[in-house]
This record gives sequence, structure tokens and C-alpha cells, in this order.
Amino acid sequence: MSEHLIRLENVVKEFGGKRILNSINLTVKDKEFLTLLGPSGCGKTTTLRIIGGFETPDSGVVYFEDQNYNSVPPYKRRVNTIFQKYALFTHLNVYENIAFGLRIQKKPEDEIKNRVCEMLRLVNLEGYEKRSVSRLSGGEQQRVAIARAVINHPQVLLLDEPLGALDLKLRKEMQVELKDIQKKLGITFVYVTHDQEEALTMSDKIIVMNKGTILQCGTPLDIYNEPQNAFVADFIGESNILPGVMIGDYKAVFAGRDFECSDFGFLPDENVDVVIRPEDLKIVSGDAAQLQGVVRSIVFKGVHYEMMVETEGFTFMIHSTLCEPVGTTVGLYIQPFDIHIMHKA
Amino acid sequence: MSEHLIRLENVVKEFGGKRILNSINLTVKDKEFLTLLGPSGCGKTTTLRIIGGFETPDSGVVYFEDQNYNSVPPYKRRVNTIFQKYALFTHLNVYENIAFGLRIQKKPEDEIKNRVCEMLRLVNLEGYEKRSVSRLSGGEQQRVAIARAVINHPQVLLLDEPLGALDLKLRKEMQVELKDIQKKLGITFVYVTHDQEEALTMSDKIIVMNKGTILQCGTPLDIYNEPQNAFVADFIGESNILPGVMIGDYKAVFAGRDFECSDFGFLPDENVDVVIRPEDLKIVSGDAAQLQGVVRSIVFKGVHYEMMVETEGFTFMIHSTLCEPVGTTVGLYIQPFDIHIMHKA
Amino acid sequence: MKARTSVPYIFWMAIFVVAPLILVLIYAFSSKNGAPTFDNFRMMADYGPIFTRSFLLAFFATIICLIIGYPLAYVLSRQDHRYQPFFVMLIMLPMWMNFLLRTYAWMSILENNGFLNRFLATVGLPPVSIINTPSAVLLGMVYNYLPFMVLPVYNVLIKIDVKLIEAAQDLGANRRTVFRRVIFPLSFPGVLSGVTMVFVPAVSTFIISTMLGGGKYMMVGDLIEKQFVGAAYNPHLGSAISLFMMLIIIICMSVMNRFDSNSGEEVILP
Amino acid sequence: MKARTSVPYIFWMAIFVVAPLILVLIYAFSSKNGAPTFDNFRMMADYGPIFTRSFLLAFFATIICLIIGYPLAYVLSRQDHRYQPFFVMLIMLPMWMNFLLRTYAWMSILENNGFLNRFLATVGLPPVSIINTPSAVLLGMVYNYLPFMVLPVYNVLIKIDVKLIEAAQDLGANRRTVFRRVIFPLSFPGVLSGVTMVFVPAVSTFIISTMLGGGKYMMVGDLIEKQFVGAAYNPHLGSAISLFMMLIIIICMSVMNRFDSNSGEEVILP
Repeated sequence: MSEHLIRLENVVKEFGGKRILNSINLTVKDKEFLTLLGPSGCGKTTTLRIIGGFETPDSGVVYFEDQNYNSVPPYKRRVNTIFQKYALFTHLNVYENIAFGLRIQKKPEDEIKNRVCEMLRLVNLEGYEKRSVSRLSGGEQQRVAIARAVINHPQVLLLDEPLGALDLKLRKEMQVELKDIQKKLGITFVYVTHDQEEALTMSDKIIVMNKGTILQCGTPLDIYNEPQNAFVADFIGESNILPGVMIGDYKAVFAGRDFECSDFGFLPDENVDVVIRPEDLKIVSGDAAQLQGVVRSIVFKGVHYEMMVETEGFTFMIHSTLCEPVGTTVGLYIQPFDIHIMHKA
Repeated sequence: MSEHLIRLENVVKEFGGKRILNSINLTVKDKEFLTLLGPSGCGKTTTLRIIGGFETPDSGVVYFEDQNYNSVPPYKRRVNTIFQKYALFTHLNVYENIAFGLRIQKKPEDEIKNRVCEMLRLVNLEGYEKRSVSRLSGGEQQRVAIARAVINHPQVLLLDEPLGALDLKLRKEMQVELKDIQKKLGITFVYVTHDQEEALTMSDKIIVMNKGTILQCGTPLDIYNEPQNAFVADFIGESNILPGVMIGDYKAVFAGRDFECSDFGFLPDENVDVVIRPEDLKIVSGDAAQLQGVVRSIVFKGVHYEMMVETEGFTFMIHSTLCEPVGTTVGLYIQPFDIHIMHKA
Repeated sequence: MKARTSVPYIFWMAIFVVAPLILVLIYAFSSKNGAPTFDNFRMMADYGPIFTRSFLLAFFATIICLIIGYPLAYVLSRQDHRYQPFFVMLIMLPMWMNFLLRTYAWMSILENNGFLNRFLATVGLPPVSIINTPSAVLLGMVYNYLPFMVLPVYNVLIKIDVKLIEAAQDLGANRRTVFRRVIFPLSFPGVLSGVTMVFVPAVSTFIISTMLGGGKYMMVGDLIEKQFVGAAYNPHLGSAISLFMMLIIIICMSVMNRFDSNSGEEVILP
Repeated sequence: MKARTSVPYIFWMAIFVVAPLILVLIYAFSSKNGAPTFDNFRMMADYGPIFTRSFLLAFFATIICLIIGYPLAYVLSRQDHRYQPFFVMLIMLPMWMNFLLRTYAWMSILENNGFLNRFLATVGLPPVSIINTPSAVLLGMVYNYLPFMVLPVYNVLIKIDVKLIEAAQDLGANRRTVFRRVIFPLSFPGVLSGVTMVFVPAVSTFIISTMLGGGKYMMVGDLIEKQFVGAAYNPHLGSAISLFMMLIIIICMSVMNRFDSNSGEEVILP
């Protein structure tokens, strides 16, 4: 058995002449929590549906354990899906929804009963057996969907923005619970979301997509700290993105002066995107300041203040636990390794 | 004219025998951005609907500029509403939706045209006049709803979770735009949300509600830094909440030892809730440590790491930009003013 | 069922549905001895007044059904949700009763010494003479087809989102304006459907006119019936008339449909 | 319209709707000279075979409509969305044609030297003798009421969320199992509505049996007609029979309805 459970090779998909997926290559390891992250319409859901077997690639191959699965129908794949709006069976109660997969396999009644009860315990829905699914809250429906998908012991669980319909507090709770379930059952998760915080919190590996193309693939830490281009940097967290020029290795010019940085290997005088996280701009006084700017606005965000500081040539967004009043001139300092230089897209 | 534009006095509302609002008292100043914040079912939407005139209080009085408005129907109030799911008129196009209020006032056609165009500019929807509203994206529908409500020059704009249906990126953009529109037009906003980040970012004043009662009212800074009870502290941001005892002024006992703190005026040996923000727990080494604990888990959250550190008696959530590997023993330090002591609810 | 196996199935069903239609076409365009002819359509000209009367009566019946049925549907849709099914059932009740019986009941009410006049005499009012007038026929049609107007309008009205009404109030509309600018336009598809469902059967109704109009106001439906089962047995003419009516109805319906699909954009009330 | 002004309105409408019903009650429980009596109901016993025949024929017609109509509705709902309105229109086409004409067309197809037998002779097959048999009556009923089965089932089928079908496939169901465990149970309300819409008019149908059964298989509808406009003129008996039929239909419908509202919880397929 190869180390990859699932492998997509040059997968292309079009709908009505519009190319949705543009030669996608990706691999999913066994027991991994992989997240497909991107804005709506980036092709992440289509990729998931191809893995689930609901769509067939126009070209390219989907491998499961090195077998070509292109023409294997969904019901023959050991893959289960949690759909975006749960797609619970409205004609069945909670118990029968969860038992659905086992009934199809014609399991004996007492095995069904044991396993459904076990699932109800897992998702904290004991006593809900006889309820009609349409009378459950969003969070409860979500739990039924999880139980229904997981009862079949799938090798892979596909999740299509499963938390999108829940409110903030519940979403955070379910993030923890989903991660727990994954660890407890040892199932591979392929997770689709447009919420970068969700992706960072839960994933072992994140794939950032845009316009049907994979932009970057890596651990949350890689993606956040070393984004490969300005789109990823902007999507994965708030960023200041400004134009600059690399005048040599470790030397960048932007915002009207030159800075030391930790990047190298660019063409001489190459035009680049400079990305600086708002929390990496430090307010300093005196000679340490590399830039001078005027505070234009302040918003209290709870953990920190968000200030807009206008320097010559660029207005930076700064996150800081300290706040300077609007109108004051402040000095800014950026550490070399906090300056991220990227090739223009 | 009083300094308060709107005043609710002992407002009570029941539905089907269930008390939804429990003697609500609140005031809204002219040109203020007031947010009603709370979990679903806390009565925030009912409060908004009473201000809008869609519900009549069972007892208590609603004053607008010191006049009793209890029996004034919605169409006679200079208040407009942006509904949760926008409630656009599906039988009218974008232009006619926005023009609706002016048509009812029987304004001349050229004035209507000018003002609708002005509104379309304000919400960046120029060229959308003839579109059917059902073919717009969520964000565009949101903009039409804003334009339709604002064209009437209301004194007060009521917003019922207006950003709930939008995705994260768009929600952040619209927060900024809404705040801009409020400043530009100088209208009083009463805003309902369950998203604490939204509330902190946009509001001049926040009212935190739960179970039909107002728990706290104050500026974002007040609410975040000086929550009056554990519910507010927990709702407004992630918190460690643990039981403790005040053994005297400025002296609290929790997590197995005594701490210096900045609170006083409690009963001798009163049982209290101790609230500590995850970012206020510092990891230190050596003698500075007040507590010793073992790192149990680490999640990368982008800006910071979230660690669960198990001490004797309590597991703390800690936010830090540095991370210690799972299993290591670390020292924790809390500054006295970061320890918030609250009466038990 | 896969697409390829379903095609022959649809094909057979189409034959089952369409074969009788083709036969009707053949009948309409042939004479009694089977020769192709347009005579049947030419003969229709002789019955001009019957066509005019049918369309006029159906038209007025539809209008009256709309005038009575719309407010009824509206009032119904505003009642307490618990009582609505009861009222709807009440309105549908006559539909489960034999068509002839319903009409006969009206006959005995309207007769010169029927229940209505006996009631009027009791309260000391002069008797009215309605039976065997076009009004009686109209009344019978309205009674028979009213539920077909009320139900589609009611179904659309109860689906209108309360939030839209609140939004209109919020924007300054009083009750009347809310109705005129929001509720009515949104219920328009229901009105169209109701108008169609009343007009189509009304225009080709039969027996009602015989029973309530005393046979003096023959309608197209009666005319067709006579060609198939009555004294004037002539299926060729009957087919031609039916075909003509069907054509007109289809034209009316497609005009209506176009109107409906555009309504979202173009129906603007003054 | 406010609640207090709407009450008298509903009241007047109720009179308009209910008055004829009361009249029917009076007729059913009185003799020709107006004296109260149960004779009309006692007389119904003489017509036992007609009732039995009507119910049996309506029952079989409903079953056949279901057997033909469900797959038809299903196949239709799976077609390309662009072609669906055309097919639906095709199925509805006969409904816009006069009822008598439709039945007459089948009469000329099924006659001993009608179109069917002429066609069979052309291809060298022996002729069939269908006309004036119960089969012919059944065929006519199925043809007339099939659209009332297809449309409600179709309407429910097209509204089934594709995601539910995908969810079932995802959980291991092949095409047959998806149909049996998801699509059919979800379309059940449409089936109930179709069964009602076919059975109710079918059980009191008239003329079809006269035209296609050669008058040998009289049905309740024909019986009622005879009491009001035919030779056997007796509105009192007609009212009693209609009332009895209405009662049975209402009972059937409410049983059906209870079945439906429970289906979400209790209908479990083997």
C-alpha cells in the first residue's frame, strides 16, 4: 500500500464550458486532516465531490490506494460525506437517519441498535432517537449528519463547509468536537471551508485554492508564516501588501526606503509584493523607528487595537495592544524576518 | 429635546406565556452606534422590533424624543430597518426596491431618480438598476437593503444581524462600509448581533443581553476590560473562568494559591468567579512563576498559539506567540490588574 | 431508470396521449363519409352567437369569481392558523358533491316558487325572477368555479413572507399601500392561475345553462355535447368545435404565462 | 381588512357556500311531497351492484393510473430541464379538450371496426373486441384521469433535493435502493394527492360508461344524472345518493390525510 490514501492526478473539470478545476494534483495521507481552503467558487467543493464520486473528472485520474477510481460510483467508495446543509432524510426520524447506512447493508436489527446508540453517545444526542429531523436545531442536525456518516466506518470523511450554518459560538465548539471525533475514530478527514481560522485551527495540512488552481499546500504554520504569494497571504490572515523592489539578496525597497529582510534569490531589481502582518509592525520611539507615520483611525478589537497609520506612500494596518491617539506621529519598526517578499502573481 | 433619542422604560414582552423581555431599560443617543449583543433567544431581536414598532410592549413605554410611541405604527416612525434576510421585494427590480419609500411619499419622478442614483453610488451598485433582486449575490442584496432603508433619511436605522448571511471576508468588508455609511449620513444605528467581534469593532456602545435581561451596557473597552459577570466575560471573548474566594481586599485565592489583584469591596471569604483572558497568562521561567503547569495541547491559530496548560486544580487556555512542546512543564504569571473578580451570578 | 430505457417509455405514453388527439384532428377535417373537408369549420360560423355568449358568460363568471374570491382568499389567509384548514375545507366542500346536484340545488333555490322567493315572501319582500335568465346561469357558474379561484390565490397569499409586509410598513406604507404595492403584486401569479382555472372550464361548461337558463342560453359545451350524445349527432362538427376551443384556450394560456414570467420585472402598479 | 370587518364577510360567504348543501340535506331526507323520510336511503339498497361496480372500477382505474402515472412522472422529472415543460404540456393537452370529445375519440378507436382493429388487420393480427366491456370503461377512465395522477407526483418529485439522493448514494445505496428508501417515501404525499384526485372524480364519473361500456355498466354518476336530468327524474333519491357518496369520499380523504401527516414518522418500507 502506498503512503497516500487518495491521489488526484491532473484532474480537470468543466461545467457548461467553464473550467472549474484546472489540472489539480493532490494527495491525502491516511488519518490526515486535510483542508481545502479558498473563496467561494474556487473549486474546493468540486474537488470534494470528485473525491466522493458525485462528479467524474473530464480528464485526469482519481486514485484510492493506487487504484483508478474514476468510474467507481459513490455507493461503492468507503467514503462518506457531511453535506453543506446536512441533507438529512426528512421522512425518517433521528434513529432511522443514523441507521440508514446499516439498513442498506442489511445488518441484523440488534447490531444496528447497538451501533446507532453508540453513535448517539458519540455526538451527544442520547434520547433524540424518535425526534423528527426537521424539528432539530442547526447544531443538532449537524450532529445527526456526523453520526449518519461515521456509523459506516468510512476510511475517509468528506466535510463540505459543515459549520457554515451555525453561529459563532457553536462553530467554535463544533471545531473542537470534530477534531476530537477524528482523533477518536482515526478517520481521514477532507474538509472544505472558506474560513481561514477554521482551517488553521483544525488541519494537519491545508491546500489553498483560487480559480480552480492550487496555490499552496502545507501545514498551517507553513501557510501562515511562509505564504507563497500575496493572495495566500491576504486570504490566510489580514496583511499589509505593498509593492516593492528587491535590490539584492536580503535587501528590499518599499514604502520609500530600504529594509533588511530574510529573502534572497530574486532577479536584480525584480518588482515584488511585500507582505507584512499587522501584528508584526511595532510602534517604537526615537531612533529605532524605520518609518514615521500618523495614526488615522483606531478600532478596538478586544485582544488588540487596530490602527491605520499613514506613512509616506502607504497606509499600514497595525495590530497592537497599546494605542496611540488619532493624529499622533508614531515610529514603526519591522523585524527583518517579518518582511515577506513574494514574486508578483 | 432630551439628550436621548430613544428611551425604553421597563419594557416587558411575552410570547405565548413565555417572557422574552424582562423589564428592559435602555437609552439611545442621537447619532450613536448602539449594539445589542447576545446569544440567540436572548431577546435582542424582540427589543429591535419593539423600537421599530413591529411589536407592542406588554407593559412599559417606548419614548422617541420623550414622546410615548407605544401605539405609533411602523409606517409613522422615522425609523427604517435592515432585516435579517433583507426582505427585498422580489416582484420589483433593484431600482424599484430602493425607490419604494419615495414612491409611497409620492415624490416627483426626477427627485426619485436623483436620490436612487445617489444611493446606488453610496452602496457601489451603479449599473444594477434593472437587475432582479433574486439574481443578486448575498452581498449585493445586503447593499440594496441598505440603500432601500437609508434613502428615506431615517433618524434611526435598525439592523437585525445584517451580516449573518455573508461569508467571513465579505462580513469584514461590510463592517467597515456600514461604519462609514453611519458616519457619512450621521444616522443613529441600533445594531443586533451575536458576533462579539462585530460588536467590538463597530459600536460606540454595547448592550449585552441574556435571557431577556440586560447584563451590561458600556463602551467596547468597558465591556471587554471590565466585564461585570462571568457570562459577559465569556461571551465577549475567550476566557478562563474559575471559582475563587476573596480573602480580603486585593487578595484572592484560586487555583490552589493566593494572588494579588486589583479588586476590593467584597464580603469576607466571598465565593467569586475569577476571569482571566487567555492572552493575559504569561509563560515565564524561574521564580517569577506563580503557577506550574504541563502543556496538554497546542493549536496554531495564526496570530498566536492556543495552549491548554494543566495546573493543579485548573486547566488554563493560554494564547501566546511562543509555543512550548506538549508535555513540558511551564511557569505561569498573571499581573494583578489582569485578574478580574466577579460576584457569582 | 436510465435515460435510454426511458425514451421508449415516453414514446409509448406519447402515443397513448396523442393518438386520440390525432383522431380528433382527422374527424375535424373530414366529412361524414370520411372525405377531407373544411366544412366542419365553415359550419361553426352558424353558431357564432353561441360562441359569443359562452365567452361573455365565462368572462363575467371569471371576473365575479375574482371579485368575490380574492377578498375571500385574503381574509382566509389572515385568520388564525388553527382555523384556516376548517375554512378551506368549507370552501372545498361543494367540490366533493356531484356537479349536477350542486346545480340542481341552485335550481330549486332560484325557481319562481323556490326557496329564495319563499324566504323573501316570509320576510315580506317582493319575489324575484331569476331562474331562466343569464344571471342564473352566471350564478351557477360562479358557484361551481369559485373554489378554483380561491384556492390558488389563497395558496400564494399564505406563502408571502411576513417580513416583506413589515419591510413595506417600515418604509412608510400604511395597510392600503402595503396591499396595493406588495401583497397584490406578489399574489399575481395566484390570480393568473385562478383566472385560468375558472375561465377554461367555464367557457366549455354544459348542463348548467340547461338547468338554470331553461335551455334558452345554449353554450359551447352544450353544443358539443349535442354533437356527441345528443339529438344533433355529428362528431365531425363536435371535433371541429372542440379543436377550435382548445386552440383558443391554449393561446389564452400562453399569453397569460408570458405575462406571469415577466411580472417580476415589468408589472408596475400606478 | 381588519378581523372584525372580515367576520361578516366570511359569514355571508359561508351562507353562499353552505345554503345549497342544506337544501341537499332537506331533499335527501324528504319524500316527493315534502314529508321527512328515510326512504331515499332505503331505496339506495336496490342499487347495490351499481355502487359496487363504481367503487371497483374507480379502484382499478386509480391503481392503473398509479402504475402507469408514477413511472411517467418519474421519467419526466429526470429529463433535461429544458424539455420538461414540453412533456408536461403534452400530458396536460387532453385536459384542455372537451371531456366528451376525448371519450368519443376512444370510442372510435376501440369500436369493433374502429381504428385499432383496422390497424391490427393491416399488420395481420386478429381483431380485438374491447368496446362495450368493462375494460373499455376502465381505459376511458384511465385516459381521462391520468394527468391528475401524473401532475401531483411529478410536482413532488421535482422538488426532492438532489442532495438527499447523493446522501443516500454516499451511504451505500445503489439506484434501486435510493428509489425504494428515499425517492418513493419522499414522493408519497404526491401519490396520496394523485390517488385522491383520480379516485374522487372516477367514482362518480358519468357518460364514460354509457359511451364506452355500451350502457351495460351503469355507474353511480350515471345513476345520479338520471335522477336529475334523465328519465328517472327523482331529485330526492339523487340527493341521497350524492350525500352518501360525499360522505364516503370525505371519510376516505380524511383517512388518507391522517396517513400522510404521519408518514414523516411512521411509514417505514420493508
